[in-house]
Amino acid sequence: MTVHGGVGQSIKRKEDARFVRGKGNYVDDVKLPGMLYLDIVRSPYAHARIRSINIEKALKVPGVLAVIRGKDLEAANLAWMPTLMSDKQMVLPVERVMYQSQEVAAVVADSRYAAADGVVAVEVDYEPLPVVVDPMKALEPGAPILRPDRKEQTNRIWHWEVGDREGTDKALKESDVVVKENLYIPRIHVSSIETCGCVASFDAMGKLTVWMTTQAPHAIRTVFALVAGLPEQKIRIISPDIGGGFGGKVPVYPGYVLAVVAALKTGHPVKWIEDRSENIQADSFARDYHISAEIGATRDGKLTALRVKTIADHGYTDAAANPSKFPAGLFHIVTGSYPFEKAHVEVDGVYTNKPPGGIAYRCSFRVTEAAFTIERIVDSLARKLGMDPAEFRMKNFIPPEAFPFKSALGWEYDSGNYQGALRKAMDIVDYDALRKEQAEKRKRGELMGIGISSFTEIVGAGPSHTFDILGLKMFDSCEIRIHPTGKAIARFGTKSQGQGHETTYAQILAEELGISSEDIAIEEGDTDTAPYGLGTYASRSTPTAGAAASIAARKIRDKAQKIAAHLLEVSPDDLEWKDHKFQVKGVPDKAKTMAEIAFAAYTNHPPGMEAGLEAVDYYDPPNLTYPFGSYICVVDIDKETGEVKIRRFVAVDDCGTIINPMIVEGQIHGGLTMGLAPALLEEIHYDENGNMLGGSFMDYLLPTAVETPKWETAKTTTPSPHHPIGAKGVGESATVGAPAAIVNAVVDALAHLGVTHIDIPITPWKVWKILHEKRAA
Amino acid sequence: MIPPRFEYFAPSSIDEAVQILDRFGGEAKVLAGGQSLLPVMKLRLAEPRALVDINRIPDLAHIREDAKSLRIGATTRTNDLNDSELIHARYPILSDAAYEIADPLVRNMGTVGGNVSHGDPANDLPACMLALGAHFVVRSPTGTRTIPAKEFYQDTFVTALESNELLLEIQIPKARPGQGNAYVKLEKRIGDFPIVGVAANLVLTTKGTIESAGLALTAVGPTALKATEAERHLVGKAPEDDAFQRAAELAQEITSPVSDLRGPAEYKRAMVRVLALRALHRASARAHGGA
Amino acid sequence: MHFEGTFTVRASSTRVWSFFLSPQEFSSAIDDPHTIEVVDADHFRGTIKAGVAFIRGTFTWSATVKERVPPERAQMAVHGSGMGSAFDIVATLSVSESAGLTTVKWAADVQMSGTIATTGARLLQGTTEKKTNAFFENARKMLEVA
Amino acid sequence: MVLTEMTSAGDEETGPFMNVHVTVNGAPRSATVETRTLLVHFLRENLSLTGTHIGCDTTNCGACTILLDGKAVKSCTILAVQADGRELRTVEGLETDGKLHPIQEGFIEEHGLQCGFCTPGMMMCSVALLQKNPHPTEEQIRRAISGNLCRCTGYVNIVKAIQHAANKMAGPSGGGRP
Repeated sequence: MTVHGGVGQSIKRKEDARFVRGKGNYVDDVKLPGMLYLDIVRSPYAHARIRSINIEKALKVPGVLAVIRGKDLEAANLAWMPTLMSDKQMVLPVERVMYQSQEVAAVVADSRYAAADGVVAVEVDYEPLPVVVDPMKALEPGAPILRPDRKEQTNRIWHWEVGDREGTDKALKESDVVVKENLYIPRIHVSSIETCGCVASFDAMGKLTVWMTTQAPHAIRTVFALVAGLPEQKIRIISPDIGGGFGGKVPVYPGYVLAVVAALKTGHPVKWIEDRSENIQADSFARDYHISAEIGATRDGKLTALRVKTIADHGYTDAAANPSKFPAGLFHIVTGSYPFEKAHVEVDGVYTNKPPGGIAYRCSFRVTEAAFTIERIVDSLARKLGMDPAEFRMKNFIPPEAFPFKSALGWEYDSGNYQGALRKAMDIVDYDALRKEQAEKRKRGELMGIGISSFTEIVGAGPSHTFDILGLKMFDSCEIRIHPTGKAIARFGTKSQGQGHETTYAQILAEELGISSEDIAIEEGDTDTAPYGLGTYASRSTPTAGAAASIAARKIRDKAQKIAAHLLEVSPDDLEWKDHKFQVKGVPDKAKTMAEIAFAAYTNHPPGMEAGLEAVDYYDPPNLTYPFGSYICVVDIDKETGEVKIRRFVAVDDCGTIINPMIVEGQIHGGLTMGLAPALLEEIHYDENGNMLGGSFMDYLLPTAVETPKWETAKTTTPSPHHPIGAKGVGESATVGAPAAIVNAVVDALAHLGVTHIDIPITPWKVWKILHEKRAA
Repeated sequence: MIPPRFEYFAPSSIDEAVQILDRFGGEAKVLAGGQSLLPVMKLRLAEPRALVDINRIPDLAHIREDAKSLRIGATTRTNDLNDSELIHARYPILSDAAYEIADPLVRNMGTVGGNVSHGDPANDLPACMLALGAHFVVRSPTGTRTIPAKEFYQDTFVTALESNELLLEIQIPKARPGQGNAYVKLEKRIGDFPIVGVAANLVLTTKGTIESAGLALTAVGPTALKATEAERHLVGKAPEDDAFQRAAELAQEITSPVSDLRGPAEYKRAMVRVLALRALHRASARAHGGA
Repeated sequence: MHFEGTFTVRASSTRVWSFFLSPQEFSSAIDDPHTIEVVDADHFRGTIKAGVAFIRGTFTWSATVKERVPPERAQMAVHGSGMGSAFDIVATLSVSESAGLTTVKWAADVQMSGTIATTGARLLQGTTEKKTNAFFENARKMLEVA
Repeated sequence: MVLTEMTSAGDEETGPFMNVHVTVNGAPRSATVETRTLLVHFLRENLSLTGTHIGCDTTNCGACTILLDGKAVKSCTILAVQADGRELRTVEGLETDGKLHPIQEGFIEEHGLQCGFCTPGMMMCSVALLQKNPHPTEEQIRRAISGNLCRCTGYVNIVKAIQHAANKMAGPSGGGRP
């Protein structure tokens, strides 16, 4: 017997009822009596000394009530705030601006319009300073030191390495074949369609409530308490409906802090909503990794060793959102789906005059950078060996029987069947027929390419022995209350930004508790009511909070079993949980449903037992989870214009046990599109003066329905052995896996011309230039 | 992003509109579709003292053909070109262009007059107008005059339109038998500003040679460019690849593209040739009765 | 952005040199509506309504004479801000006279920052170049007439 | 904390203002606003219709899409005064008498939304499409929504949602024309 809305069912989403009616409640929809608006003056310079800020004219603008400057904050020790990586970031500058569009002052007014007028009227006198745009130049001797406040007088923020350096060097030296590629993964921006913002309000008792676009409300509360010195019980963070996050709503931006300061200063609620230009130009970026990778193999095509060196451009401060112990995130998953004997990775973080960041872009802490690197260079190696890229992967994959598998860089992969996923993708796309077609087309001078990416992800951070953010361990939580009538409410430490938690968490609970998912309300995002958790990013909700849901439900079942035994007048040991109810072993019609048990918990609970039916679990995962997949992309190239068209894209994903197939497929569609975006379209450019070029949707081009192909999806299922229901997480897999498949396809189309790599985004003119030069040659 | 303050006028007649424009002496801006103007104002890169909304003036939105011309009213929405059977059947160059201007929602507001007179070298319709030999009928407080498209585009955002003049109508020579035309453009992504666009218009004699030719280019100079030498080369030739190749080369020669987020200059120049060939071949096919 | 040019006028080098160092004179070669105020011999400031067609805004500007070697060389730095943007220009002048004709070699390094550079990159280079050229062409004509 | 002094009220003129009368979702509404007020702010702030969203400010994303006299337009790039005397339809007007519009059903049934932020604009654009073209091909649908950006769904299910609505609106006999 199945329970309605249990695990594995494609039930429709609960949250849709309000969204399709336009009744979602996003931050900008919050309207409080007497609310004021805050708008921000931003620097035109990427690096400059502030000589003066004149606010006289701004204060005369009708409706403007106050202007906040760095020196005003300095007096309250709020001019700087710590970043999640224990660096420091300006809320407002006192002395220097460090990137174009940095916050310089904040204007508070009685309307959005007046605040914008006030911003224009603030006069700032700057003295331009030398700008450092290129991270390589930042490391050269004599480069201006961007952060003289640090003890180390260098633009190198940190150096981090892992693996066996000498062993790797030796193994590469001894390899029959070694391939090296320099891969630049450019700076991009998550650009959720809702920008960031907040409404900050103090009540008469001095309690601060902030409605905020945040993926991690609890952590934000603690950060606010530590930074502003407010007592934590007097801070309430509410993350209402969030219009997409993708990592961009993890950090604390200066605007949030300014709104709180302004609310304190004026005694009114204050709303700050950034516009799209501010969002792209000032909020955290993703990627910006300059990677050099070398890979070795024996002559017969067996992988030997991998060496990766990377320069990471972090802007003027390290405001990445990574677990504390990992300044380069989980980049050392870079050995991917292959059993290297030896590997070594080193990363140098560098300061430049650019906005800070280093957040994910729908991925788990630099996993995309890693998957792209390995899947790109494996392709190059296969080509050098004269082997088909599919055959080469099949030959080298970690075999299914090797799991749990310890990688050369120290991770323990939980489960996998890489051959199975690739085989399935090849069958769906009819790989052999495509290769035949390609050979024929090549004879006719037509360009088509087939690209494979067989990625392994690492998500669900993470086990407390290794994972924390600012010391906060990366557990997550679920609290369940079963009401007397057998309905339930459950609250979580995570926060959905579109992933459908209200539906999928209810499905886990329905399965565990035998209550229809329709009868289970799910709440997240209010720190006054939800249990503490680290939030939703890095595909961690299902592996952590989803697991907490199972464990908390099982705690409830333990108590329910005793109540059922009491009601049935048997020993608890005589009962079994079967068909979503407790029944006397071997006597199916002697049973109690959860509804009956819940009623008894409040009306007829056993003597000596506490009344009620509630449980909470803070789940500390024993390991991370390792979703994987194999993608095959087919492209056609216009020889004259260099335009790349994706003809087909087949994605076979394995995320372990699937809670809601419909939602999983939706997540993969979205993830694939955010994989296509950086592969073909998105890139943030700077000119030599540090101006971000094209900092709006006029120039920063997100894929539309026209460029996006009709994704073809399929699955294999290899449950995680350590997750209570075997689920692994899926929100980001496709973003991680897709870029390499697309680039591999384009390179494959041009390989006969000697092309081994093209940096993303692959624009028509990059392809044209290659074709043009080859034709000319 | 919030626009600055301005006075707003919604005149109900052409005369009233041009009087207001005249009164503000260059400090007023005509608001037609607003799809280019309002974003610039929201960025506070333009701060006109007054906006003159011409959408309430009757009969400025029309598409009709008379004995001599196709006449398109200034506030005709770009999408109306798409929806017009007349345009599809007889002036496909305009539906080619209109189909890919910005996006369908912008095209519901954006006007043909605005696209034509904004003076942005990346707008698509100016090249079409140059290729078709259009004339623009404009009104000022002192009267009406007609400006040929080839004299209209002076520099980036600078046109022959005086600050007290209002564009009323675009007049395009009536389509003739043996005429075919096409607009071809290359974009980084749909809805983006073009990398390059090429408009081609051919009229063939009954013997099948080219009687007259129009060829014009988008986004490769300070304004849309009329490729006069290329046009001249085509006249009298057979509408075939040889002639088109040379015309495409001649078109390349008049360009001065800049390197930007939409590609390096050398790419744009190369694409002028590729697109010119495609546009000419398509125009020729249409002149021969093809689609 | 770097622009440079050379022109020759029928005027003495002293005349030419002093034209470019005189705020009243050089400012008359600026097409866009502007004001100018002399702070001292080496410092001027004012406002300018600059732009192209309707894309136009008011900038406050200040100029500093960095080098004056009459009647041969001069260098001036101009800084302006407005429209969410800033501009910084370093203009260098080199003047030489021969047989009643004066040759002027000029160079201007122009740096745009902020909104205009960010959103207007598509049109910036051409416009700036035209304005710079127009200024020196106006100056040439004025010197020629004078 | 010492912050800069607050001013009480500005001494300069504001405005100019205009009274704007519109019909929204069948009901007459009016408000006096500055002439520069954007239609999207008029809807969200003066009329409290917050289902219409703001995503980009530059007429690119379509989160602010509404129907103006039946045509889908981007309300962030239209002045409220331009809408004076005209008819507007927003996401709040799709449901009638407690019954969801087929497009709303389509988005639920086909999982055409995730975060929901682009959804109202996407649906309004779709409604206009289906009014004009009751049986769009997939290519026509993709073209029609090319001015509406979605960051979550990858569009595949949005296309299906629109097809779902098209079939439903065509009725039992007319649905599914190729």
